[in-house]
Amino acid sequence: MADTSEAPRLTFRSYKSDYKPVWCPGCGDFSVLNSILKALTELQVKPEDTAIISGIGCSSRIPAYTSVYGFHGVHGRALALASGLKLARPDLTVLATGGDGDGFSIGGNHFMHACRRNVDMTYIVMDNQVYGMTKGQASPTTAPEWEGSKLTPQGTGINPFQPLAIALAAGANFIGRGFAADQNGVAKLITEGVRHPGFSFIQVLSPCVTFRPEQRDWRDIVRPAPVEPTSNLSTAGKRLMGDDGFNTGVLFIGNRPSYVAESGGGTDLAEIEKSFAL
Amino acid sequence: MADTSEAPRLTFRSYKSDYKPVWCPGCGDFSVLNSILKALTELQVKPEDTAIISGIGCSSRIPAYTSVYGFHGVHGRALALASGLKLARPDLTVLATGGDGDGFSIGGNHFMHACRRNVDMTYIVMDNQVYGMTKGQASPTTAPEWEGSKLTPQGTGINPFQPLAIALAAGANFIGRGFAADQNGVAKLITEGVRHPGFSFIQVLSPCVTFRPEQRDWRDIVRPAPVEPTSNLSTAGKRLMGDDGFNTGVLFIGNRPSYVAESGGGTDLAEIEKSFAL
Amino acid sequence: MTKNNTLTDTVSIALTGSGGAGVVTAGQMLVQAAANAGCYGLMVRSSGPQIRGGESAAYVRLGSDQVDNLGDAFDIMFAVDWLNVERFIAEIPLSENSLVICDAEAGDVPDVITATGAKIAALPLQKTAAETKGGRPNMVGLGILAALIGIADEAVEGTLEKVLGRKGSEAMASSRDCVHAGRELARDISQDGVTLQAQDNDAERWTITGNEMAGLGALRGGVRFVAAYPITPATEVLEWLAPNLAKVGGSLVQAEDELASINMAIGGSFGGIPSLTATSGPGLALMMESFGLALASETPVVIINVMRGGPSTGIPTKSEQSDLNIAVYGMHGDAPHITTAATSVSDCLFTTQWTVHLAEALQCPAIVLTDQSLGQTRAIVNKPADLAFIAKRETMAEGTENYRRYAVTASGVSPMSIPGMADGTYVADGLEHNPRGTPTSQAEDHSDQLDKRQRKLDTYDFGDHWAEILGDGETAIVTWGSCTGPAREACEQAAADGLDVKLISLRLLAPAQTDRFQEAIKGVKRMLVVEQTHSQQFYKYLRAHYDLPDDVKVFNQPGPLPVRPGLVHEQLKSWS
Amino acid sequence: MTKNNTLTDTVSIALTGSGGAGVVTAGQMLVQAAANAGCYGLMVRSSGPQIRGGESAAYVRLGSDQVDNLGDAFDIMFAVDWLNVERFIAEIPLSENSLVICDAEAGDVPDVITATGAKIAALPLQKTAAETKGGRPNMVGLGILAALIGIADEAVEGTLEKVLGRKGSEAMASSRDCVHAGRELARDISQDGVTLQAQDNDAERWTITGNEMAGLGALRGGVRFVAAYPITPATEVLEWLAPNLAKVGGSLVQAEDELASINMAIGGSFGGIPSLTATSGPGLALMMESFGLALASETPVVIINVMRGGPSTGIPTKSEQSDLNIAVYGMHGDAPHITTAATSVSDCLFTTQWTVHLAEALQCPAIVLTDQSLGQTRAIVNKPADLAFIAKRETMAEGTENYRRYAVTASGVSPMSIPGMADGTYVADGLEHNPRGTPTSQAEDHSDQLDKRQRKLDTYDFGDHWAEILGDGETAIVTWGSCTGPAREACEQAAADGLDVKLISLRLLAPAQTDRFQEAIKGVKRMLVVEQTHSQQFYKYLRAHYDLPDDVKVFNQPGPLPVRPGLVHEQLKSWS
Ligand SMILES: Cc1ncc(C[n+]2csc(CCOP(=O)(O)OP(=O)(O)O)c2C)c(N)n1
Ligand SMILES: Cc1ncc(C[n+]2csc(CCOP(=O)(O)OP(=O)(O)O)c2C)c(N)n1
Ligand code: SF4
Ligand code: SF4
Ligand SMILES: [Mg+2]
Ligand SMILES: [Mg+2]
Repeated sequence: MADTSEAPRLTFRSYKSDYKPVWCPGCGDFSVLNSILKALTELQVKPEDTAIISGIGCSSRIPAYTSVYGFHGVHGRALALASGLKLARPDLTVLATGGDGDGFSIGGNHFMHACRRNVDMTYIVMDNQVYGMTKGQASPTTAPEWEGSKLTPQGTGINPFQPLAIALAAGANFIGRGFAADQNGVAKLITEGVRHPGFSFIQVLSPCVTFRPEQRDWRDIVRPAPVEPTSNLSTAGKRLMGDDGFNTGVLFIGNRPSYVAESGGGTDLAEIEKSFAL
Repeated sequence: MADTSEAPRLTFRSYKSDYKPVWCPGCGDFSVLNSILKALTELQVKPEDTAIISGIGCSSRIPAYTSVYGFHGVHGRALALASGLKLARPDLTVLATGGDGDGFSIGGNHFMHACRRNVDMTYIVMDNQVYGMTKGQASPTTAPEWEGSKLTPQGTGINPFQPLAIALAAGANFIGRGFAADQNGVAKLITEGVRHPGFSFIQVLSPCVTFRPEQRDWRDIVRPAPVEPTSNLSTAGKRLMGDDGFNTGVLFIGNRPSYVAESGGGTDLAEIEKSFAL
Repeated sequence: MTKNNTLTDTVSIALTGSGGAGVVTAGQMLVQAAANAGCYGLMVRSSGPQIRGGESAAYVRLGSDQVDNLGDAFDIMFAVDWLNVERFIAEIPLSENSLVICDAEAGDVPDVITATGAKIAALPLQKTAAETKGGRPNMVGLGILAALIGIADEAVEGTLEKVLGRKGSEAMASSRDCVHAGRELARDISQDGVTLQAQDNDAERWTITGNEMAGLGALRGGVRFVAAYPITPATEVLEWLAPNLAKVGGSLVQAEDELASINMAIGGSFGGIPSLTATSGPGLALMMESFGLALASETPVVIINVMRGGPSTGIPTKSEQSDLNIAVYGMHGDAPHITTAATSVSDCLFTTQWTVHLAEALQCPAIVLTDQSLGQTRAIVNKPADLAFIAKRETMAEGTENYRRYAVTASGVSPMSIPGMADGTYVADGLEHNPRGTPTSQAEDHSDQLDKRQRKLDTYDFGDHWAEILGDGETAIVTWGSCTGPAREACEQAAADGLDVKLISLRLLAPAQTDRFQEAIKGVKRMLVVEQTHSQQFYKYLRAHYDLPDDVKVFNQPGPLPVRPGLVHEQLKSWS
Repeated sequence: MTKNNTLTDTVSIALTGSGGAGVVTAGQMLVQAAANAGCYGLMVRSSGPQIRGGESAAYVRLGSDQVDNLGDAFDIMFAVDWLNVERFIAEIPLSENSLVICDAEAGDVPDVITATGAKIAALPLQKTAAETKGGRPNMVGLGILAALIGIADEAVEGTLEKVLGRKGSEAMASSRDCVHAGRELARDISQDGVTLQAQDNDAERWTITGNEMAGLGALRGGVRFVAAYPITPATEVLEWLAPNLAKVGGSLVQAEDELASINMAIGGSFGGIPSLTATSGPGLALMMESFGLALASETPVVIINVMRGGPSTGIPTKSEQSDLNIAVYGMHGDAPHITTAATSVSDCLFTTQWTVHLAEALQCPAIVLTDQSLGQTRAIVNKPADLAFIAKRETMAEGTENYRRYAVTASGVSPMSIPGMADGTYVADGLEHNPRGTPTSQAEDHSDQLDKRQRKLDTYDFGDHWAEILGDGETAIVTWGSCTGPAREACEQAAADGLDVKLISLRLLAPAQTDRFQEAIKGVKRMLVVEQTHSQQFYKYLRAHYDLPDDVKVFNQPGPLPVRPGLVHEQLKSWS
């Protein structure tokens, strides 16, 4: 993260762009956008030293609504793009954002390997248990009995993906869950995630009011996790394997050092070329 | 699995082909091949009702050394191929096989989703913590300090992938680990895996004597897991998150029903076409 | 392509409005009502960037015979309001011959509209609707439009009943009242040449989209296993297939991504079940590695690729023909395979069914190209005839000894064994292999298998279906896919000028049909190539595989605007 | 391509043997010894299906000037034993002019060998080796071969020291003894026209493979970030780059798959660091979707694609030119981009470096095509000159107001801002966008951006590097990549017959250089197209983009056998 000590204090508006989101009125992603902007304000990173990388989906539209650098990539590849950026430019603050389809279905492999690789960046998934952008198909986190998609008219019949348990098993260094409507809570999670070294993963339950209107009821179900964050893998494993998906807060804090690409420098190319001489 | 009650008893040789493996002398995969053939003999499935599907790698060459149907697919996609086959042809006994690179690196997403989807098939990974076929690069399960690959001359610096913990978090219905040299033990695991409904995952520690000669020492380290198999997710989660990778045996047995594709049948196409009439 | 109708007797109507204004509903009802009156028609929808809501537009074209494409200009534009109308205006060609109907209270008519010189009829739409409880201006519009184009009340009534029947009598009543009020308003305005002739029509007619046609073609062709990942504008193929596959004993699986879906389909096909997936550009790109696996392992599989604007994520909701290159050339290695293209909404059925047949007969993967404009257009068409093309794979004879899966045969096709067949076990392989399927890197094996995979396609008789050929003349249009409709209409326009133009629309893009093509252009002196790409992909494809006459002109236009018949006609006119 | 040497003064030697026989080591030492004697040469290795061990072969060609390719036949074959020699024999053309040296006790000379009519010299190889403690027949062979071709003892000694020095004096001593014993054995045999002239050679010479050349080209061009996934035969590019990137302050990351590696490289490049990945056919196929992202978002990135036999997994260890199609056409949507091809082992450096420069200058993704035969051949070459091509991206001027990342400029290139630059923040997007980068589906924006992306390539001056052009004449060979060497040698053979042949080898495949090509073939009446594919991909590519003379012949041969100069020469001879 770049040093920002001498700069004048940046405000919420410094991080916001003037584009009007394409989202449906009431979409949870509006709140998540606000939380990201609040977190950046709290972090006081310079917009030009910050980048938000996303894939494809309603939620993946977020970069354009901020005033930092952004990359709206292709479906499922946000974490690979973000990893490349952070590895090549370790001085930047890098966030990745996207949806449950983007991150856990087509992007599932990068998710696991990003957790494992532990590059110092923060990944925020707006989980609405549906493919919003393509008009309402089941995602990996969709409950097996949900019959709202024409592709799976009898429900998927498949156990939902457990992002936090996978993140833990894969080696993420910071794992949290928030609820979109709790903008300050989510902002705090993001702030902590960015400050924590290594790969931070934050699942935000973010209702899709159009294809999953029943998700409005989430506000009655979510609760702060009744236990303190742990840094013990076995304890966290036990907890997250039994989790019902509605405990919010920081759920695991690891202490692995961030991965940094090998890069010594200082050698002249001509020196290197000598190895080819007869 | 097809009914085999009236057939004469099939022998080990009934499942073996006459091709000479391309493997290096001493490769653990020879033993795994034997274990698979033993398991098939024990299961008495007809060769023509059985299929082994693999990706690319030394270990993925296995199908050709058996006499059942096989598909040597492309790198990383064995589980998708196998899932399609089993979903379209639920009457067949389907095994998928491959290596740690094939299954956990390029194929990692299908691994997670196959665990989750829980189609009734058995996946055997010959884990040698290296890319054998491409002459010795680090795989996801390679220890971070291994310096044997020119691509990662200082070691990968990355925490190894925990296949069993991931399988559990992703929803596999049967999880076991064996050691190649213990041919009967592995055969038993495979037999049980095939008999257990849903997606069974068996990691076999299978030394690469060429690029990881030190893996010969595994025989001194592996041990039967000191605890009974559990079907409790939280217990298994705690156990597998703390596992050192050398406990063998059945480590988790779930009770989720297998996924079967929706397929009623019986309607005439002409009937369906009526819905288009004005 | 459908019956050769003369398209002078069509009416084109654009309906626009903000989200919730119901212009799409009104448009659909208008088409339905025209169908009830014995006519044909189609509707294309267009919407803004919003996921839900936001402004939208419906483009309707009605006719006394089948309509394959939008026309040159709109006879009538009906605007409930002016919200973001500039987003659509490029899609709505108007002229001084057009009539624009708008709400008298919707504010100033935008400059982009007045600039066209169209007649403006500002009517009290909202006000009239407000007079009925629950009344809505879109239904007033439906009444106005029905009156202007001469659709009788019963035809509209029938539609209201069909669409709103379930919603209860109150909704019915208020809509009916609005429609009648609209008819009254229409008395004060008129528009020339838009009266549709109601017909006695005994033909069984369907209302169906191109995507549904493709799904049905797959089903008719024998596909019983589908694995896919949602993507605009292909999702509706899958949405139609999911429940209907189950009804006929097949199944559809939603995969985790396109890498999985193509491999699942290959797995299903290896199991003997004709299998398919559907996608669009980005998904097709992800499938190409494994398409090669199907090709090398000779496992049939069909990909329906519904093209959208590219490159990259591009313009997901709009049409373009720019996936031609990847569909014909996008594989690594020498990769003879099948690529076909549907020439109209109806032809999505024929082409898909035929392609399933070809893939199975040749044990070869195939790509069917359609596009957003075919796939998402809803049309009134005659019920398509039953076709003889069904999946039929040459399988191993029972009792075969010493079975060789990749035997080098004269036709190039080797009988395939299917799991369950005794004595037929083999390992399908994407590594180069010998006839038994054992991996090899020997030159002889490689060339034997390369030859055989090529020979399958070279020696097969694709018959007349390789292209749609209409008319005759020294001038020819060569085109493909959704440009076929506009090109055909351009030929008719040219015929009216006295110029005979031959139309050749390629349905089979790969393998190239060199002899047939050269035969088809015998006597052709001037050739106009028509395509919807920016980089002239089709023209370059033609150059690569066929000898073209010296005088070739290319009319290429990228998406998102449809290729208009008149623009093609201009090219013909300006030739010399 | 290197200096135009006359290749009559070269010697070709094949060494074969079972695993562990050390023929590859002996071959390498032979090349090294020849280099010590002031000569040039190259070695290609070939091995059986086994991962380790198994039989293998080394093909050596030595000369007094740089050698770019294998020749028509082998002057000498040295066989330690006959294990699976039939696997290699198609790769080892022998004639009655060849000399085959084998072990007198290795059993009957195989029919495939005797059938060639070659002279056989059965010598006591094993026996001689056994006379020395630790002695091995491959070193005896080294001695025989050095003697036959006239390499002095000091040159061989130097090599032994360099290679075996570390292994201690015992290994040195026994090898030296075997070599000397070999020299003694050689007294009894002889072979005409194989004496290499030792040279005083002051040029700084390198021993290097094409893959290392490509890696060095990337480094010289300014690449400082690489993400990749191992794949044969591209891995050595990465293996060379990993430690050396770190030395110059860059880095290499092993990604989880090719989807990740291309995206990581794009991410690095977005961060302002010239970035690259390397792969082969299957991996390239997986990268194509995201290649389109780089293209649409105008983020430079370079893929080195080392071609192998296809389709699908194909023949991973053998060479072919069959990824031409996917490299030029394999993207969905209209996708103007850069594709280049290296024409020789040495040229892997030039072409890679130039391509990095082009990608950065044009903010456009690029594919460099090399192949297994260039990449894995180790050659003695003159040290390549330093080139002016370094990565230089046009970046946003400081203090720019109202920055528009995708501004529509005359050149098509828009200044790029790099994270860290204030006032330059923007969102790179693969959705179609307006100049600011905001997603749009408007026709005007789409065509503006399509035009601009095409214009970058159309207006850029690629200079003379688009092709290697040699000689003149009414007959021309048009070729590319690793066929260049054999084609050049064929021209020389034709020249000896009195036929002047112009050689045109394309280094820039996309964008097509129409004017330059037409200029280059002015006066050419007969054209021979030479390529290593089964489906004439290069010929079809040429047809698509260029006007060819009426008299065109195509010599295409799929892998795995190399294209031999003599076969090309035959084509020239048989013309009329
Ligand atoms: C390769 C590819 N496949 C499919 C798509 C179509 N697609 C776009 S967004 C999306 C799913 C989005 O779901 P999610 O990530 O949950 O985001 P949401 O819209 O729900 O926020 C899909 C399948 C695509 N753009 N690219
Ligand atoms: C798309 C693609 N990328 C890369 C490769 C190259 N490749 C072949 S096998 C392999 C790794 C094999 O490792 P693993 O699965 O562990 O098998 P092992 O050889 O160790 O048994 C790789 C990277 C390929 N064939 N295809
Ligand atoms: S469809 Fe759902 S996720 Fe997408 S913008 Fe609308 S409410 Fe949000
Ligand atoms: S390289 Fe390793 S994994 Fe491959 S065959 Fe040899 S020992 Fe086995
Ligand atoms: Mg979602
Ligand atoms: Mg391995």
